[in-house]
Amino acid sequence: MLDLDSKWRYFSNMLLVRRFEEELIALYKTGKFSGHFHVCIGQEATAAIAMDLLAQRDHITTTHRNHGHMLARGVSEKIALAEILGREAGMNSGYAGSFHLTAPELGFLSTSGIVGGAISLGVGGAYACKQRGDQSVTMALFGDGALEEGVSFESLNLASLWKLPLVFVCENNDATLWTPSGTLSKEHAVSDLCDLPRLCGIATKSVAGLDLNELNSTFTLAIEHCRSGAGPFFIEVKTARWPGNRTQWPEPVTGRTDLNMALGRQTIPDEDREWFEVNDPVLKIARQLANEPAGDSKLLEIDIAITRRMEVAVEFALSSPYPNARKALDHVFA
Amino acid sequence: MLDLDSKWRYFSNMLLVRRFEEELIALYKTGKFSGHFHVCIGQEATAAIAMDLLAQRDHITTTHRNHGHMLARGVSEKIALAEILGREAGMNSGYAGSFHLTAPELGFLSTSGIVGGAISLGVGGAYACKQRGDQSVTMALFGDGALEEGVSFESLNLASLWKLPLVFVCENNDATLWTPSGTLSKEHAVSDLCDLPRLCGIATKSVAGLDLNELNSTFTLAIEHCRSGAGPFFIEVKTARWPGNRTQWPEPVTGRTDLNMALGRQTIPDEDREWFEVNDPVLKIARQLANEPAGDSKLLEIDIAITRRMEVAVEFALSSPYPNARKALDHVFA
Amino acid sequence: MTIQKMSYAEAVLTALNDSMIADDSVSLIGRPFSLGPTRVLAKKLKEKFPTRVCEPPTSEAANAAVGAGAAMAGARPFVDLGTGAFSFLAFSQIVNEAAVCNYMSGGKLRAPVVYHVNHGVRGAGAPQHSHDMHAYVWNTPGLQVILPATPNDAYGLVRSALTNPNPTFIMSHFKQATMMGDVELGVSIPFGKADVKRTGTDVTIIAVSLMVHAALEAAEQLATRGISAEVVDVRSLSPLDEDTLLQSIEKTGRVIVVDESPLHGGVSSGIAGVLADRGFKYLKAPIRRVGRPNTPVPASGPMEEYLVPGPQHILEAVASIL
Amino acid sequence: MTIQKMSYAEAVLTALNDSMIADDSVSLIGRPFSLGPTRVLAKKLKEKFPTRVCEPPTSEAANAAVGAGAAMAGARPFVDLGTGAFSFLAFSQIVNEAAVCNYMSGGKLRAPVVYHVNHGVRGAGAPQHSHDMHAYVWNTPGLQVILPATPNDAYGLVRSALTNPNPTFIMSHFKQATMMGDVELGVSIPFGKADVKRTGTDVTIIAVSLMVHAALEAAEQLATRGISAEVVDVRSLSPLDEDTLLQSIEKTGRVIVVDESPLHGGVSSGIAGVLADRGFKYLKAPIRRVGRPNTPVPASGPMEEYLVPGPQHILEAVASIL
Ligand SMILES: Cc1ncc(C[n+]2csc(CCOP(=O)(O)OP(=O)(O)O)c2C)c(N)n1
Ligand SMILES: Cc1ncc(C[n+]2csc(CCOP(=O)(O)OP(=O)(O)O)c2C)c(N)n1
Ligand SMILES: [Mg+2]
Ligand SMILES: [Mg+2]
Repeated sequence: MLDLDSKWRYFSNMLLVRRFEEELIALYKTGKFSGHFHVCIGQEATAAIAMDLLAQRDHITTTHRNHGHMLARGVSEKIALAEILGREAGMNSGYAGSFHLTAPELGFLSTSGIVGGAISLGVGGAYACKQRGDQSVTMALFGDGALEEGVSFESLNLASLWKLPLVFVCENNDATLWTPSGTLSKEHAVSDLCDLPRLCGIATKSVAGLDLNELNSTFTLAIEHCRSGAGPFFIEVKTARWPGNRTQWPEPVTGRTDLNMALGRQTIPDEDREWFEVNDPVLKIARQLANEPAGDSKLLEIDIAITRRMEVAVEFALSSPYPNARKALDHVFA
Repeated sequence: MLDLDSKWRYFSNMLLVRRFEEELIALYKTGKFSGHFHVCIGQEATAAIAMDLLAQRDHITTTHRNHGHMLARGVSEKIALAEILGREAGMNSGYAGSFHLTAPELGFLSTSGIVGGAISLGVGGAYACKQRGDQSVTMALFGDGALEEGVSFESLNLASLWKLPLVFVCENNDATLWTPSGTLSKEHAVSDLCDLPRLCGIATKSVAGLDLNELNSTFTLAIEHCRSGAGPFFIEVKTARWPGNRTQWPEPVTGRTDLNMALGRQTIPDEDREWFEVNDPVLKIARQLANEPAGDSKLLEIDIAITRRMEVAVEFALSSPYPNARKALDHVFA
Repeated sequence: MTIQKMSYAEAVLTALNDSMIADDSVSLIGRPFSLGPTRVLAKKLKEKFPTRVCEPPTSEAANAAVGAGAAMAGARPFVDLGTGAFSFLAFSQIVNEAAVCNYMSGGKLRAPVVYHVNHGVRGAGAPQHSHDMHAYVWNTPGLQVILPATPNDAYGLVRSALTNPNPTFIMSHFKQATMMGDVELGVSIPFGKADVKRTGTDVTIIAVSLMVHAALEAAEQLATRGISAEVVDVRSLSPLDEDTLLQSIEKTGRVIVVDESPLHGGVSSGIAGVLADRGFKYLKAPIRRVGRPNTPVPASGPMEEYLVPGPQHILEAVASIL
Repeated sequence: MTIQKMSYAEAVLTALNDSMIADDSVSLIGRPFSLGPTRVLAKKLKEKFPTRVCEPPTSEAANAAVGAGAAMAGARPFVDLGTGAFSFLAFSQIVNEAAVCNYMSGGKLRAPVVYHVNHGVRGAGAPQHSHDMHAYVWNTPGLQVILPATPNDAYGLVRSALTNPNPTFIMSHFKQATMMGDVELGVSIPFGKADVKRTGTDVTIIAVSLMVHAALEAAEQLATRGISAEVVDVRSLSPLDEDTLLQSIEKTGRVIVVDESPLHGGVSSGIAGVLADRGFKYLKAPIRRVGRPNTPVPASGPMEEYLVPGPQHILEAVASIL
């Protein structure tokens, strides 16, 4: 069970991610950047736990839906935001954009927007860990849609055959991008996503993405399993689809998350009742913490501090210049 | 249960395939053609049954190990051999060679030497069948190694989701080409090859490639299943590895199959005992037929006739000219 | 002949619609295109032909194989593979299978499948969603490689692809999706014909896909300076209409080749190579290639824009050889 | 300096062996090469480094991804993908992932993976086992594209690949496997340097991979007729050593580009395009491209041979411009 300090820490992390993503949508709506992007609203608990439990020397691969992973791992919101806005001060100097944020100094390998990219590159990370023999592990985070790609099957097969220290994390958010005409389609003939890795002889566990305790114990178990040399581990994290995650671009349908809804000081709009009452991991942990002594005021204080941090980040990003255009010629080769 | 006439017919087919492959190895050893090739010794029963049970309008895709399928479907041994020898009179005018024999007039689509090619192209054939709505089916024949390729998983998924009339036939010959240093390696984390299709919701059946009756009932069932619109069916045909199928090129280690071994008139060499006594489908059916009235003399007569046919075929192929070199410029576009 | 004004993306879907009406064996394997105005049209197509618009999983290799195999079995699938870079996952099916099956069978088997992607530098596509695909597929004999630049060409070339007996890889540049133009409905445009989009006498500008528009703009500006530029739209890289290109340089003696793919191994170099061999006798000056520098495409706007060839680069190139 | 005579295939494996000794992070992901003399060597390598020679399943995409991902994580994998055409199954991992990760990360992340294939028209390879791969990968900024033509180049370039910070795609022509030559052990050859394999003054023959040998043979014959041909081996398509190529044609004024890939979209056209732009001022005659006609490769011997460029084609091309 998580102690109270950890819970507060995770809550802060999760709220930072939430505020970051909300801010991003607002910036997009006002034309502050262009192009495709994806937000991880609803998936913050996974990011908070997963990124915290890995050691410094471990490796991570992730996807187009990477912002939460970056922030939870400790990337500053200022340089993450600047990157997404294509600025010079961005964490990848403007080359990456939203899809490809990466921080090798924190263990991240390449962040791939190609479905099936992160899972298969992760096998490579784990191969390197095993070759080094230093008990390090790699974690590959990817969406449920990735399991439609053949390379993902190949990755499971290979990781199993070679007993690689790889934590597969399938963030099943019940959403693949190209849902036809806005409705969800069934793209897996396999109904339980753990069945495929299980068939390949991989240890698996399915866990709700809402519950910090369960996430904590599952990720701890999986990482230990891999570190001990017992081969890969596959975690399916089930989260409900955030209603704004509806088409190619996210829509701010649920508005800015008001923590007062968790404190009973603000009524929840009918149309978003299920989301805020049942599915939102941020409000869920907020409700728990509100029951602690002085919990509600502390929650709001943290929100104020984070909101302020985000204001600073927005200012930082917007005031950072764009890269000199000629820099496009750099970094083709190391 | 197969009637006696059918058994004789299948035996003839199987023996033709066996004599063809044996002749081919001999021709290769004497330098009559060059390049890679694969023979289907030990897998003749599958070819005989599968190719016979399909209707004229059905489609077939196959692999580098296609000779048996072609002959059993009715391709003349003369033009098949001429093709493998690169001659103008070859069934594909010398463009295809051993790997790519195809006879569209008999329902064959492209024959792919790319592992994972036949299985995935087969899904396309079945898609066309379903679009036409004429109750035709497609049969994709491929090796156990094909299930290492991701596209094969994708093919199972797609055929299942779209309920395509596709008979998947996995010829598990216990051999993948690149066995390291001649030993067999384990390349599937999945131990039962039917598990993967089963997981995708596909009807499956595993059958021994030795037993004509079992093959007949299994293939009949599978084809009917697909014709009825019930979706795809996956058959695993298990055959033992023919000892000559050891590296990249087949080796004539077991010599020319002497039917007298089935008739008890010829002792079986010790080193090949398991192969000829237990695993060889040609000798197995020969033994059954030898018990029929005048069976043994009929067997030998058939052998003489087929041997004669093969002599004619060899003469035909060797005396056919090579294509005019400039024909290399033809057929790039239809 | 009916002429209708529509966007490029609408023209592609209209061609598909008209081909589906004309031929029962035509079907779409793909998601509704993500090109603004066509979402509605794609939905209509699905409503009109519910069993002939098939939305596959995210498994490009199998999806492309389904197209190839179905075409071999007599169907005429139009397979939309989405963003260009996703087709790399299907390269074996396209290059190893569809492209060679007619040849490999000695002319017995056809695979008239149509593959379509949206490609090119699109604005914030970053390195993985900005690939120009045409240099990657061009070296594939047996595959028809088509790049329409206008709504009318898109319509006419898609109609051709769906009656032509060979496999085709069609690329639509992202930035063309919303471009408007008149379309001659019902009219196919044969493959293997370059199109002289503007006639001129002083210099030839050979261009591909989106770069045709940059070339036309440059030609317009050159005209104001008294320079008469001919703009030739390649349209079909395979088959390649070498004759039309050569005729133009025979007339002008000077040529610029403009293409968005990176210079090394790119299409501007490849076409220049053909001309330097077969058309050398006509040349009065170097063949200038206007292409992208040899870099991936960065996410940030100003860096991205810096890389993309435009009218200014063409004008500079022309100035250097006149 | 130790010099040892060995086959091309042995040189590749010897380089791998020496790199594995020199650097613990080097490993082989692949099957023992199917090149005659090296089967034994490959087995020895496996015995010597049992945990660093890893034989993967037939899953090229994942195998290539493992190489890329491991390289990003600090390892130095040499991934053998077998026959060239099999690498099409791994194109997304090579082009979308390995090639761009340094750029995409703003220079923060390296992926020094080495991919190796045996490619080219090999004798009865038929359409699916005869692909020349270099035109397919060349248009990929960020990827080093290397084609050694001799045992010594193979050794030295593989050694470089395994210390160089960038991803590399190395192609060995099937027909070179058994060619013998002296190898300078322990000596790396830097990328991006073309190699003048024979000096001459009348005509430049630029050649790639196996075609270097055809060019040298042609040069020999030309010499007997009093024509002095310079043979330049490109070796590294990316980075491309444009300067060395240009210097040679500045001297000779005449150039033939010889390459086995089909002419349209092929490497002979691509290099000719570079020269027609940057080297036009030196040219006294058309740039002749000697390449494969635009067809797949048939199985039958005489048809296959008809397509492959050889010394005779080079001589004819030279005759046409002298
Ligand atoms: C190879 C490839 N095919 C298609 C796409 C287009 N695409 C982008 S996101 C996406 C859906 C991914 O779904 P999932 O893996 O569940 O991730 P999520 O977005 O739900 O987090 C698709 C199909 C792609 N990026 N890469
Ligand atoms: C994509 C691809 N990778 C590798 C190969 C090399 N190869 C040729 S046959 C073969 C083994 C195939 O095994 P299986 O599918 O079981 O067929 P079998 O030969 O046993 O009938 C391999 C790996 C290939 N042809 N295609
Ligand atoms: Mg999802
Ligand atoms: Mg097998």
